[in-house]
Amino acid sequence: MGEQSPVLEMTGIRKVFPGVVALDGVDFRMFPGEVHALMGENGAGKSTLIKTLTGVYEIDGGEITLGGKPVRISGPLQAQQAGISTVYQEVNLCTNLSIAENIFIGREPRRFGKIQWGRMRRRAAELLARLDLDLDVSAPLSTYSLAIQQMVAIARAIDVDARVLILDEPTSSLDTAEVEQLFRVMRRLKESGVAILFVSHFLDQIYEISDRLTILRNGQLISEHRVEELSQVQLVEKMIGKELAALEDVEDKAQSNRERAAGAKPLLEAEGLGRTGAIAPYNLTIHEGEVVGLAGLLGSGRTELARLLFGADKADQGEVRVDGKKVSLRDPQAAMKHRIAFSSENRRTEGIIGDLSVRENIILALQASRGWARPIPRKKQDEIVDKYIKALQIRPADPERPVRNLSGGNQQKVLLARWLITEPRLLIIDEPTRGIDVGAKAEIQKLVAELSTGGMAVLFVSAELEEVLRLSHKIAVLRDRRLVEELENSADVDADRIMQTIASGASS
Amino acid sequence: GSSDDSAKGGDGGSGDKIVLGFSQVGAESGWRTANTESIKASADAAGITLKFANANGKQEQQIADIRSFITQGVDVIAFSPVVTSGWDAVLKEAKDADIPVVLTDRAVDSQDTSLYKSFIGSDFKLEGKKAGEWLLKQYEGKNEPVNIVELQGTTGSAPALDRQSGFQEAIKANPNLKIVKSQTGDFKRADGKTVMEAFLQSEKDIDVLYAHNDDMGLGAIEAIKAAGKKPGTDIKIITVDAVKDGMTALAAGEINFIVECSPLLGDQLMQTVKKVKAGESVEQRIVTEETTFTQEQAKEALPTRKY
Amino acid sequence: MSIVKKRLFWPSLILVVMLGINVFTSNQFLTIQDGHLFGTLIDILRGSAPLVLVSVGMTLVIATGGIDLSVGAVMAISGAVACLLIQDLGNQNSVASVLLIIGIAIAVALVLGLWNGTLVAVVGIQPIIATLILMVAGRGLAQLVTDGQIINVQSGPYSTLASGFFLSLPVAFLIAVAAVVLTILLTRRTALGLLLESVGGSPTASRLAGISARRITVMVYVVAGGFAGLAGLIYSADIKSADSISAGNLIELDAILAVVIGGTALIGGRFSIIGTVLGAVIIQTLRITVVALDIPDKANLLFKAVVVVALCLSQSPEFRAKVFGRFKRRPAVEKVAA
Amino acid sequence: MTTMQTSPVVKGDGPQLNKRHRSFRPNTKHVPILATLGLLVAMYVSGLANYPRFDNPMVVVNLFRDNAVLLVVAVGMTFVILTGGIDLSVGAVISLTTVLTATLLKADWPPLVVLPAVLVLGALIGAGQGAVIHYFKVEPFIATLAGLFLARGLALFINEDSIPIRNDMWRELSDFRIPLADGVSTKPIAIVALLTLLIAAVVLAWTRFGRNVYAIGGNADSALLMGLPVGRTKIAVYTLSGFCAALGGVLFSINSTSGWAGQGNGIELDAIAACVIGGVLLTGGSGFVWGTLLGVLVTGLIRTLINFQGDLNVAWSQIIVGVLLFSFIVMQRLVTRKAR
Ligand SMILES: Nc1ncnc2c1ncn2[C@@H]1O[C@H](COP(=O)(O)OP(=O)(O)OP(=O)(O)O)[C@@H](O)[C@H]1O
Ligand SMILES: Nc1ncnc2c1ncn2[C@@H]1O[C@H](COP(=O)(O)OP(=O)(O)OP(=O)(O)O)[C@@H](O)[C@H]1O
Ligand SMILES: [Mg+2]
Ligand SMILES: [Mg+2]
Repeated sequence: MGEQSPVLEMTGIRKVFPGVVALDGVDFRMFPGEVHALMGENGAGKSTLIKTLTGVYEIDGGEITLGGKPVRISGPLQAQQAGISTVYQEVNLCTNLSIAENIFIGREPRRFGKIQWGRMRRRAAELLARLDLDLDVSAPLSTYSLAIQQMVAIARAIDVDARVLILDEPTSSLDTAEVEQLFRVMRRLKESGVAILFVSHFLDQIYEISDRLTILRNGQLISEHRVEELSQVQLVEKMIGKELAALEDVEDKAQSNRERAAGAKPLLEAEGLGRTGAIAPYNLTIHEGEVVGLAGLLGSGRTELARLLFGADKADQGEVRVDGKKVSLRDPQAAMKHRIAFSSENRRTEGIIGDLSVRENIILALQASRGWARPIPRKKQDEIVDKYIKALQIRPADPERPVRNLSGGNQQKVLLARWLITEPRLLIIDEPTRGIDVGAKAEIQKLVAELSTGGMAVLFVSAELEEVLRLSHKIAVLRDRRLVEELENSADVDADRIMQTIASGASS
Repeated sequence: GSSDDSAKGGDGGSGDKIVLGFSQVGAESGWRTANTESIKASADAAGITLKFANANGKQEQQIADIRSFITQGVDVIAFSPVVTSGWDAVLKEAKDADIPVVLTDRAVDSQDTSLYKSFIGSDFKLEGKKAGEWLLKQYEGKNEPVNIVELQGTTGSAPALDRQSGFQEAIKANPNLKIVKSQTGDFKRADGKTVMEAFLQSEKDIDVLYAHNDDMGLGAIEAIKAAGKKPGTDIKIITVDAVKDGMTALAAGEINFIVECSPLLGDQLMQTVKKVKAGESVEQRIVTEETTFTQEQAKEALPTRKY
Repeated sequence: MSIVKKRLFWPSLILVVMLGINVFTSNQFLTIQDGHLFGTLIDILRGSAPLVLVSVGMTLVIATGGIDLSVGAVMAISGAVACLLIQDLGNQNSVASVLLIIGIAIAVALVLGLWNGTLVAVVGIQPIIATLILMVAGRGLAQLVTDGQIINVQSGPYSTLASGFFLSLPVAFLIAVAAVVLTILLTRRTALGLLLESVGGSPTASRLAGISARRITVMVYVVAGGFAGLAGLIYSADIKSADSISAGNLIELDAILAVVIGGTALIGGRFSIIGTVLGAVIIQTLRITVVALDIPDKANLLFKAVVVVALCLSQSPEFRAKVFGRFKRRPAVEKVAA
Repeated sequence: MTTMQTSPVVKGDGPQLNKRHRSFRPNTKHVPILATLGLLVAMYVSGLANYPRFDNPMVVVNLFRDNAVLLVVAVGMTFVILTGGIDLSVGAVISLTTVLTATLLKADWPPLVVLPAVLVLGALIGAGQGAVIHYFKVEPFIATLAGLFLARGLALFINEDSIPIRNDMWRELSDFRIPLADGVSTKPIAIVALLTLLIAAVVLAWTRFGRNVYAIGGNADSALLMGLPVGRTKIAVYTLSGFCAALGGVLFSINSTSGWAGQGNGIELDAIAACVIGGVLLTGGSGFVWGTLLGVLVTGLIRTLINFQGDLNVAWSQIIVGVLLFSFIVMQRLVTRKAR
């Protein structure tokens, strides 16, 4: 590969947003037939680099050459025409259109200018089959979960005959199986000479698939390496710019946590709770100070289960008891009265309010529960917000910046902060570590462990089994939108055991 | 609102009663409402079944309404056209369906006058002229310049255009009479007031106000009072219409002269409709009987004023 | 906030220019007469009161991502109700009765707002069509109330609402100021503003954050209805009569225009009450300026078009960047580099 | 953890799973249209029951003819709304078109020059608005409101008065009858309107441009990132709307053989209402021109019903329009909600 010339070369890229230098003279290159990982903490500038490459942002300085020729890419359309195919970090599809259309829009098969719908649907189904998905391709995308949407975005990108394929955190909401599927496709593309730019905060995945990596920190280029040259620890240290200390002790904390929760009172009991078409009736008891993890495959109904407990969707059967008393969780407000909090997996449409500032986004839920007439005094707001900006390392640490302008990972932290400040008794977090960097992920896990020690119950949904295993006292396994088993998390429970349960669909 | 029960059920064309389809311009002013009421009352009195439609100032709707009358097979169609041009096609359709048409209040410019039987209504130009002539007489023989401000009706509407041109023609005779400001008040009281306020601020000397209808004049009176002047004395006011409110102000000396433009043409219309239906010949142009009012005449007429 | 301020610079400039024109054309821009202020400026302030009221209500509705087309009809109804009741008073100059009647009229307007809000938030009809229903039917209702006629009233206390003076300032202006101040206090001193913006920014996310989007939406329409009702009273007090046909005719367009000029986006979210007030005053000033400049009737609209085009282009950062960008580009880069 | 429940559950035959759910989905987007159609038919039947002459086929035929202009304009508006925009200038473009047509024909320009000229002008006005909206990020509402003032201002400036058209071609087009059955005939303008509708339906459903319109309405940012020509499509959509408005103006000048600056006043609201009644979402990305057609027919039929009733005074007829609109919308809402 050494003697090959790079297919893409970016030199001295500079991008300035009002108040932030997002990229400061970054060099970046990619060779044909390699998977190149772009690494960095949340807000390091990865997505920005990608967006300057595809012309979403105009660069303030620097040069881009593609196949040896200098290019000026003025927008995503031009980027596509130049052979760059991209999956952006947040799913950027049109949820009002069908899956088939989302895959093919802009390059539909046509005859005499007329779109061939039948052919389009067939091809879409084939394409998804390659990713091991069997979906109704003519159904609107909005009816599918975020993970499916992510897969559709990937399907769209890999179908193009591209020289350069960019995947910005494609795996953040995917399960192991899907990730494997994706990697298979990536390897095949790689063999055919495509250069793949891959962003992920999962180090294992990086080490599994990439050949080379480039590290950014604070908008600056740190270094470029072949993957073999660098150990995980070294990589993380280069990313965060300091010695790695406290990442490992999360595990122990959670372990020690387990015993203590045992004598706790039941906080919330769901009995026969269900919603037709979404999730079969289930029983679930969550105790004070207990971390309950939900495991299952894509679309197994984890999100649906969680939403019922928050009243985000209305249950049409069964009942819920809080502290032994029957309650009605008909809407989020009702749930919040019982101090239940819920952070949605879909941060862009169900989480952040892009126009509002970081501060406003953080205090929103607390304010809502106090009612409009009792505003939180500005001083108190600033105090709380500052505290959580520090605690969760939200960057840039500017509370008045519109949250829309934050990097994906930092937006996620803002959402977490929103719910933490309400001091809930039960915190339901759906994919809370989606797109969060290693350091912050460890912080968040630590936080969850600490909070549960302090008596808070947590319902934890994550596509990352390891994470679920590490944090939970109890794991509920779902399959086909049905809670099939509850496992006490003990030494003999591991990923394999859970996968087995999922596969067999029966209890042991 | 009065809705007469006799017309219920759409007995279009059946029975002995004449069915008249009437399409009104809209309901843009009190004058128009009085006009509508007059037609309804007269139809009732004359034993004519009235199909009433309101075009809301839209020509396309009025054409549709007339077509609907044709479909319903009414005996006679009458309408106050929204604009002067553009009726040939639909009038031809009516003619083909053997339904005679009578125009009220506003004219059409069809070259083929056989398309309608008669036009009953005021002569807006004449109204403007009457207003101008009265003013001429007021300043006869005097030599000082007279500053006139004009509150026009809705821009582009037939009464606004005609009342303006008629007035201008009349006052040409005396070069001292000069229109210094002219703006639209949209036939509305509130706009008449706002525009008059602005006139008062930007013109030092206003001697005469000519308003295309009473309502604008009444609004302007409020503005004049607020500016500390006396309407009718410091500023002479001429308006058109002679609605009751206007007449009251005239009698009270706040308006100096009103040219009548009567909305009460229901009886004339019904007579014509009956004649037309009976196949008798009618005059192509029936001008409504209208007069003018000075302050004294207003005091006399006021008690018997219907609207 | 600074973005809003920046956006308001050009509209303010246009307002100042227009006022400047009026200083020249007017023979009394601002004087004292009969112990109170008088002149073109006062006319503008007084005349813009109804539009300011309606626009402020509209701003709140728009902030939640809605729109209210029925404001004009509500104005007509409230004016009609008030005049009808006052007409029947034994003593039209009784302050207490007039106040009571004003209260009744505003209550009617609030109920109409409640109707709109319910259709939008509870039944789930698109705002434009939900309020279109009242826009069409409401004017009919107003005409029923007045029987299609203009109802005249001769009530001193009532006309004070529009043409009276208090502390040498017009009462109508003071009412508008009070409403604006109250709204600003309510939205910025409480959490209402935040919740509104949040609902407008993303209803789904707001619901999941525990905000009762529904209640807030209903409330906003109620407030808009109330303000429109008040505006209708001022309008009718101004001409001492209820003109159910032309009261508030097309005012919804002017109000929306004022809101947009003021920097509030129609898709909802961030809103600026002050911006809206500025917009409303600009529109009123424009009306007066047309007369002051003696622009012929047939060119009125063209003139208005030119001003609106200038306004909307000046509001656009992209336009400024493209037109003035030549000079500005360099310093901008240097500034951040520093 | 002592409570180790073996988990649950399943009452009866459990929830509907993916497969069953799926077979429902393609239909849901058609539900509003079907509901609207059903209600429309119900309304027509109630007309038949109440008014003796309502069975005249001309009632239906005239519905298309009387609303031809509205239909054409609403079709253009549908494209704009589908992208999440709005076009307030259509009525003004109609007035400008009719005035210009009448003026030019009066000045003896050949009709075959006038016709394309005014259509192009309408398209240009639309394109200009689209460009302002796209390049300068001005809100569609305000940009097209400025367009409204400009176009109607120009129309008034050219001539405040109404101008008759005496050109032979226009007259013939106006008088030309297309017999459909015995005693039932329609006019070219209705045919033109229906053709416009058909073309629009085809474009929206079968062409890349059409699909881009939906994508942009669904999420313009995403559409941009997906590499769709967002700017071009937006401008095209406003151009189309301007063109449709101009075409509507031409149709009107044929229908009435005249030009007038007051023409088409307020038609923008009717067009928007028609779209919305037909199930087009104002936020964009959802709806069909067929829905728009139904919306136009609903408003037209309401007017026809009132006209047949014929004894309502102005106030009552406004109230009845409101009430009918209200019941229609609420019923539509209930039906679609149930079906979901
Ligand atoms: N449109 C924008 N306006 C202003 N600032 C922005 C904008 N987009 C990004 N930024 C800032 O640029 C910096 C880099 O953001 P970027 O999205 O590239 O981070 P990232 O490396 O992709 O992080 P993550 O892993 O969280 O996705 C951040 O500080 C962010 O706040
Ligand atoms: N394999 C699939 N086939 C068909 N539909 C699916 C599939 N996977 C998911 N879906 C759809 O996605 C929707 C959301 O599923 P849900 O949100 O419950 O998933 P989940 O268990 O939370 O997993 P994740 O959030 O990781 O996708 C379901 O309603 C279902 O219709
Ligand atoms: Mg990123
Ligand atoms: Mg999920």
